[in-house]
Amino acid sequence: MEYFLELLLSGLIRGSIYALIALGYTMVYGIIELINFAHGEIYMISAFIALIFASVLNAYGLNSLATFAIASSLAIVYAAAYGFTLEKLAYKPLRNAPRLSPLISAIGLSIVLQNYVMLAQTSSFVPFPNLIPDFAFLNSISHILFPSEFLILVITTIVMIILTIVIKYTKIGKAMRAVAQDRMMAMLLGININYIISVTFIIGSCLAAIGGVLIASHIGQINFFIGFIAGIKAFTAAVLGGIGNIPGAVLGSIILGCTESFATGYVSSDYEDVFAFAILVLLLIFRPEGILGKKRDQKV
Amino acid sequence: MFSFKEIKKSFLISLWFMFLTFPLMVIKINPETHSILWEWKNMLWVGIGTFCISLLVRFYQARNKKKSLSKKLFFADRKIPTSVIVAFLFFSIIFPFLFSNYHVNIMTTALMYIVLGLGLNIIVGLAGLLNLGYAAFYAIGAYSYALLNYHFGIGFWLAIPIAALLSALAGILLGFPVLRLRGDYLAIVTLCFGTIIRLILENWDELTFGPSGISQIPRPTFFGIEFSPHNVTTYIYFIALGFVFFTIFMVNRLKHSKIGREWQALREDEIACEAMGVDKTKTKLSAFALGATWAGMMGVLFAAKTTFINPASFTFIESVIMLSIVVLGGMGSISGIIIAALILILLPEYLRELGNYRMIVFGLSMVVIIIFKPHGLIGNVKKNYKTDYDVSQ
Amino acid sequence: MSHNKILEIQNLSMEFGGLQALDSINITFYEKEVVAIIGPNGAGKTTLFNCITGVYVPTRGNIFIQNPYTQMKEKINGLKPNIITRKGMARTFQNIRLFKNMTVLENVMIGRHCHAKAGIISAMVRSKKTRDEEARIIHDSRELLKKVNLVDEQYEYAKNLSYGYQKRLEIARALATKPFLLLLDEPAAGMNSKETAELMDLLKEIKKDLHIALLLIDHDMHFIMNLSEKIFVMDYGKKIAEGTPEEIQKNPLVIKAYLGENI
Amino acid sequence: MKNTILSLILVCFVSVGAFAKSDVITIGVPGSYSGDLASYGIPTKQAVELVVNKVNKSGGLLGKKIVMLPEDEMCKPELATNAAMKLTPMVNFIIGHTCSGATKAALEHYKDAHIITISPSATNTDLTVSGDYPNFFRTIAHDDAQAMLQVTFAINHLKAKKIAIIHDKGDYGKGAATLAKNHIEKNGQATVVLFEGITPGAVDYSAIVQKIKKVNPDVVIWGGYHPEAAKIVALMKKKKIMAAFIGADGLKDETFIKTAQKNAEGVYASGPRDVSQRALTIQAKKELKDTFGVEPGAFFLEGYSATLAIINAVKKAGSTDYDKVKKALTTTTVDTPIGDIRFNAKGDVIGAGFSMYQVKDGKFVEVK
Repeated sequence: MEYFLELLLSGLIRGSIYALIALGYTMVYGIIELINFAHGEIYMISAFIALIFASVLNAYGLNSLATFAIASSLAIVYAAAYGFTLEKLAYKPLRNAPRLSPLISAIGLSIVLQNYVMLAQTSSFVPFPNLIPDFAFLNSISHILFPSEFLILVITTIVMIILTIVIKYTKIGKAMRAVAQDRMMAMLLGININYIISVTFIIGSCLAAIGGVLIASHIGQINFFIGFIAGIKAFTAAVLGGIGNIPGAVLGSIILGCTESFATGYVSSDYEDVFAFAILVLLLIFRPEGILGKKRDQKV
Repeated sequence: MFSFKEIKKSFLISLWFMFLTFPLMVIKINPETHSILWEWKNMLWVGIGTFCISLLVRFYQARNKKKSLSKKLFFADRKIPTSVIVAFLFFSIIFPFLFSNYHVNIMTTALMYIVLGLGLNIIVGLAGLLNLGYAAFYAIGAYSYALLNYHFGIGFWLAIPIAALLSALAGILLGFPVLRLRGDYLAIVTLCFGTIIRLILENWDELTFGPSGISQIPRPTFFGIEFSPHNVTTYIYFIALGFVFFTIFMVNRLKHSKIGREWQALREDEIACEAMGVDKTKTKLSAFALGATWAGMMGVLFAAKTTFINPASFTFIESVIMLSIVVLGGMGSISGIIIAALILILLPEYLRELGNYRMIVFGLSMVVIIIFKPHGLIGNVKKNYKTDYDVSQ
Repeated sequence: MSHNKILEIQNLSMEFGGLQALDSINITFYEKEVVAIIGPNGAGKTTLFNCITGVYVPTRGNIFIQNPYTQMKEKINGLKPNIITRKGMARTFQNIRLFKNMTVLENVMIGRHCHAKAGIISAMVRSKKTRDEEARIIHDSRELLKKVNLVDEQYEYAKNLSYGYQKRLEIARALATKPFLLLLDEPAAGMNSKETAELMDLLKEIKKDLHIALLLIDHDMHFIMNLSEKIFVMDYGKKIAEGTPEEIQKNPLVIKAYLGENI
Repeated sequence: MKNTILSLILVCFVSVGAFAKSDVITIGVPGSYSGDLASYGIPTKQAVELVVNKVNKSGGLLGKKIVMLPEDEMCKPELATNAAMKLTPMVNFIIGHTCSGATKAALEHYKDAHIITISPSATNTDLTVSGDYPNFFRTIAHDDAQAMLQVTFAINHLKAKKIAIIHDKGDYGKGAATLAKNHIEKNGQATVVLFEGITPGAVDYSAIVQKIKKVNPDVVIWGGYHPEAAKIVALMKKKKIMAAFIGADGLKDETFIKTAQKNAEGVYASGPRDVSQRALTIQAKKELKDTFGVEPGAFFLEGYSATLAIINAVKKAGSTDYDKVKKALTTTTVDTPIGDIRFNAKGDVIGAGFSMYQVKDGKFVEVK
C-alpha cells in the first residue's frame, strides 16, 4: 500500500510538471488551433535566461530569495518577448495559409531556437542553481516532498485556477473565446484579432517560463534539448485532457504522470512511454475529443 | 530607396532583437568556474544583422506589391515543360558518372526521401490524414530486411515485397484505431505510434538486438552478383532512382484513379464523401496501407545502404522531416515534393561548410520558405481528363 | 402516377439527449413523386433527412426502401450513409458540401464511383477493363454536367464556382450515384429569383428525364408549391399534415403552425 | 531552383577537389557536433584542432601540413555513412566517430579504403574484440573492461549480494548494463535484482527510484551518462536508499558533481586512470583554456591522445602508409595525456589504465 501511495505521489509530481507546460500549450491551441511546437523551446529558453541572470546576480552577491524573484521575473518577461516575436515572425504571416503550414514554421523555429541556444551558450548540460528557498514547514516531510515539488504542485493549481477565471470571466478572456469560436465573426464585432492572439502567445509563453524556472530548479540541470522532450509529453497530456481545455490539460497531465509512474512501478520502466502513449490511443478511440474536450458535432 | 520612416522602423526592430538576444548572446556563463563573460560585440552583430535583414524584407515586400499576382503564382497550376523533365532525367542518369561516391551517396539519400515524401503524400497530401509517425513504417521495413536476412538469409530483392507487405499491415493496424480521429488528434496518435514502435525496437532485445542495432547487413546484389564497395554505391543510386520513377508513376496513377479521387474527396469533406457512397473506412485504411508500403520498401533500401541500423535512425525528427517535405513541396504535388526533398536533404549536407550554423540555416530556410510560399513550393496541377480514352459504347 | 412504394418511414423517433427531434413520423414515398417537407425552423426536417440518409441512427422506428427496379424491400436504419447511397438514395446538403479543391468534373466523378469496381490493384495495373470503366465514368459525368449546364466549368475548382453553380454541381454530383430518390436539403436557399427559377426548371427536367423521385426541404413557398406534388408539414418533430399543395394551403393546422397570419 | 542546386553541387565538388592534394596530411574528424549528443563530440574536435595547430606551427608532420576535416554526423548511422563517404577519398586518417553506432556504420567504408581510424569515445566491445575491423583503434577502454571492473568492485570490494542495474536504453548505456549483468551472472556470487531502462530526458525519475527502494539492492550499477544519474542519485538520497551507486566513464564528469552537488558524495565511477598530474594533461588543458576559453569536456583527453598517437605513428613509420602506420601504432609507445600508450593487435589501448573513483568532498578520488 505504501508503495502504491509513493508511486501515486511521484505520478502526481510528474503530472504537475507536465501540466505546467501543457497549460500554455493548450491555451495557445484553444485560441488559434495551432500546435505550437516552439512552446517547448520557449520553456527551455526561459530556463536558460533564469540561469544566466541568477548567475549574474549571484556574482553580485544578492541573497537567494531576491535572486529567485528577479531571475524568474526576468525569465518571464523575456519569455513573453520571445513568444510575442515568434508569433509576429512565423505565425502571423500564415494566418490564412493551409492548416499544416504553421506547423512547419513551428518545427523550423524549434530547430532554430535549439541551435541558437546551443551556439550562444553551450551544448552540454548545465547545472541549474537551486533557486527555490527551503520552506521550514516542509522539513518534516522533506523525504516525501521536496520544496520544489511542493511549489510545482501549488503553482500548477494556482495557474490553472487563474487561467480558468481569466478566460471565463474577464473581458480579454471573453474576447479570446470569441476569437477561438469564430475568428471572422469576432473581427466583425470589433475585436482586434492580432491583439488577442499576441496576448494569447504572451500568456502562453509566460506560463512556459514559470514552468521553465520551476522545473529546471527541480531537475537541477538544463541543456538546449530539454524543451523538445517536455514539449512532446506536454502536448500528449494536453490532447489526453482535451486540447484547448484548461482543466483538461491538468487532468490529462496527472493521468499521464500517474500512468507512467505505475507502469514503471508495476511493470517495467522500459515500457513506461509505451504505456503512456497506449493509454492516449485507447482513450482517443473511445473519446476522440479527449477527457474534458467538447464534442464538436459537425453540422450536416 | 527607403524613406526615413522605414529605416527608423528597421532600426527599432534591430533594437528589439538586441534586447531579445541580450542575455543569451552577451552573457556567457561558465557553470564550472562560475565566471561570467560579457561579449558585447555579439550584440552589435545582432543589431547590424537584424537591421539589414529587416531592410531586405521591406525591399522585397515593396517590390512584390508592384508585381502582379500572376507573376507571384509563377509555379502554381502549371505543367512542367517536357524539356525540363527530359533534362532532369538525363542529369539524374549521368549523375553518378560525374560526381564522386560521396555525392552519389548523398543523392541516393535524397532520392530515398523523394520516395518517402511521395508515399507520405498519399496519407497526408491526398487523403488529408496528418501523420507524425511515418518513420515507424520506415523502421519496420528496415528491421524486416535486417532480421529476415539475419535469421533466414533472405536477400534484398525478396525482402522488398515482404517488407512492403509488413508495413502495409502495420499501416492498417495503425489505421483502425484512428478512423474516427481527425487533424491534430490524428497527429498525436500517429506520433505515439511512431514512438511506440521505436521503444519496442529499443527494448525488445531478443527480437531486435536493442539499441546497439544490427550491423553488417548485406548490400543489394545484382542477380546474385556482388559489387565492389566502390561500385555498389552507384548501384544503390540506380536502385533508388528506379524506385523514384516507379513511385512517381504509381502515385500518379493512383492519384488519378478511383481510389485516388476518393482519398482527395475524403480530405475535402468526410460527410459529403460518405453521402456519395464512398466507404470511409476502406478508403482511409487503404491510404494508410499504401502510404506505409513505400516507407517499408525504402526501409529495406536504407538498411542495405547503411549496412547498419539501430533505433536511433527512426526518431520523431525523422518523421518531422518527412512531413516537412510533403508540406513544403505543396500537399499533393509530385514535383513539389521532389524539390522539397532535394532541398531538405541536400541542404544540411552541403551546408556542412557552415559548420555549427548549418542547423540554424536549415531551420530558418524552412520558416522562410513556408512564409513566402504558404501553399508549398508548387501548387497542385489540375488533371484534365480531355485526352483520355474514347468511350466505347 | 405509379404507385410503387420506394421509401417507407414507420414510427420514426429521434432523441438527442432529452430533446425529441422526431416523434413517431410515418411517411411513405412513391416512385417518381416530387414531395416536399416544410415546417418552421427546428421542426426536425433536416434531422429526418439525416436519419433517412444514415448520418444519424434513429432512436426508434424503421425505415424501409424498396428498389423500384428490383422490388426488393430492405430495412435501412442503422446502415452507414455510403451503403444507403449505394442502395439508391442520394442527397444534397443545406450548407453546400462540395469537394472544394477538386475540379467540377472530379466532383461528379466521385458520385459515379459507387458503381465502379476498380480497386487499388487495378488502379496500379490499369488494365483495359479499368481504363474502360474510367472512360465510362468520365463520359457519364460529363453528360451529367451538360444536364446541369456546367460543362464549360468542368476544369474549374469547385470552390471557384458561384453559389448557384455550386448548388447545381451538388445536384449533379448526387445524380451521379444513380439514385431513384434524390433528397434536396434547401436547394433554393440563398438564391435570387432568377437562380430559383432556373433551379426549378432543372429539377423539373431531371424528374422528367431521369424518372426519379425528389424529396425537398425548403422555405421558399413559391418554389415548393410550384414544384411538388405532395407536401408534408412538420412541427416540433411531428408530422402535422400532408396533402397536395392546394390542400396544404387550406389546412388550418398548417396555417396556424407555420404560415401564420400571412395567408 | 535546379540551377541553384547544380551550382551548389559544383561548388562543393570544386572545394572538395582542392583538398585532395598530397602535399598535406589530412585527418578526418567526424563526430557529433550538433543535436542532443553534441557535448560528447565537440571536445574531441577541439582536441584535434589544438594538436594539429601545434604540429603545423612547429613545421608540420614529415614536412607536410596537417589539415583537419571535421564532419558533423549527430551520432546518426546514416549521416555517419555520408560523412565517411565524403571523407574517404580525401583523408589519410580518421579520428572519430563519437558514438559506437555511428562508428560501426562508418567503419565499413574506412576498412575498404584502408584508412586507420582511432576513436576517442566509441566503447562498444565488438568494434575491437570481434576482429572485424583491423583498421580500428581506440584510446578508451571498451565497455566490457569497464563492466568487469565495476562488477568485481561491487562484489569483492563492496561485498554486494543484490545488485540493481539501471540504464538509459541507449547504445552506450544499455550495452554497458548488459555486459555488467552478464558478468554478475557469470560470477554467481551476487544476483541481479532489477534490470531496467529509463527514458533519458524525462522530467522525473521518482517511480524507478521507488522501485529500487522496493527491491532493496546493495549496489546500483548505472549504465548511461551523467545527467540522468544526477537526478537518480538525488532521489535516492531523498528516499534514504543506502545502496552504493556505481557508474562508468559516462558518469565520471565534473558536471555530474556540479549538478548533483552534495548528493554526489560517495558515488563510485569507473573511468580512465587519474592523469590530472601528468605534464601533458596539464598542458593540454591549458591550451584548451587559452584557445577556446573552456574547460575540457567529455573525451577531450582521449581525443588529444588519439591525435598524438597518430602523429607519433606517422613519424615513426616515416610515411602515411597503412601497414607501416598500423605497425607503428601497435609497437611504439607514445607519451599522451592519458598515459604512455600503445595499442594491442585488436586495436585496444594498452597503458591507459582504468580505475575506480569515488566522489569525496566534491572531487573524484581514486579508490585504491
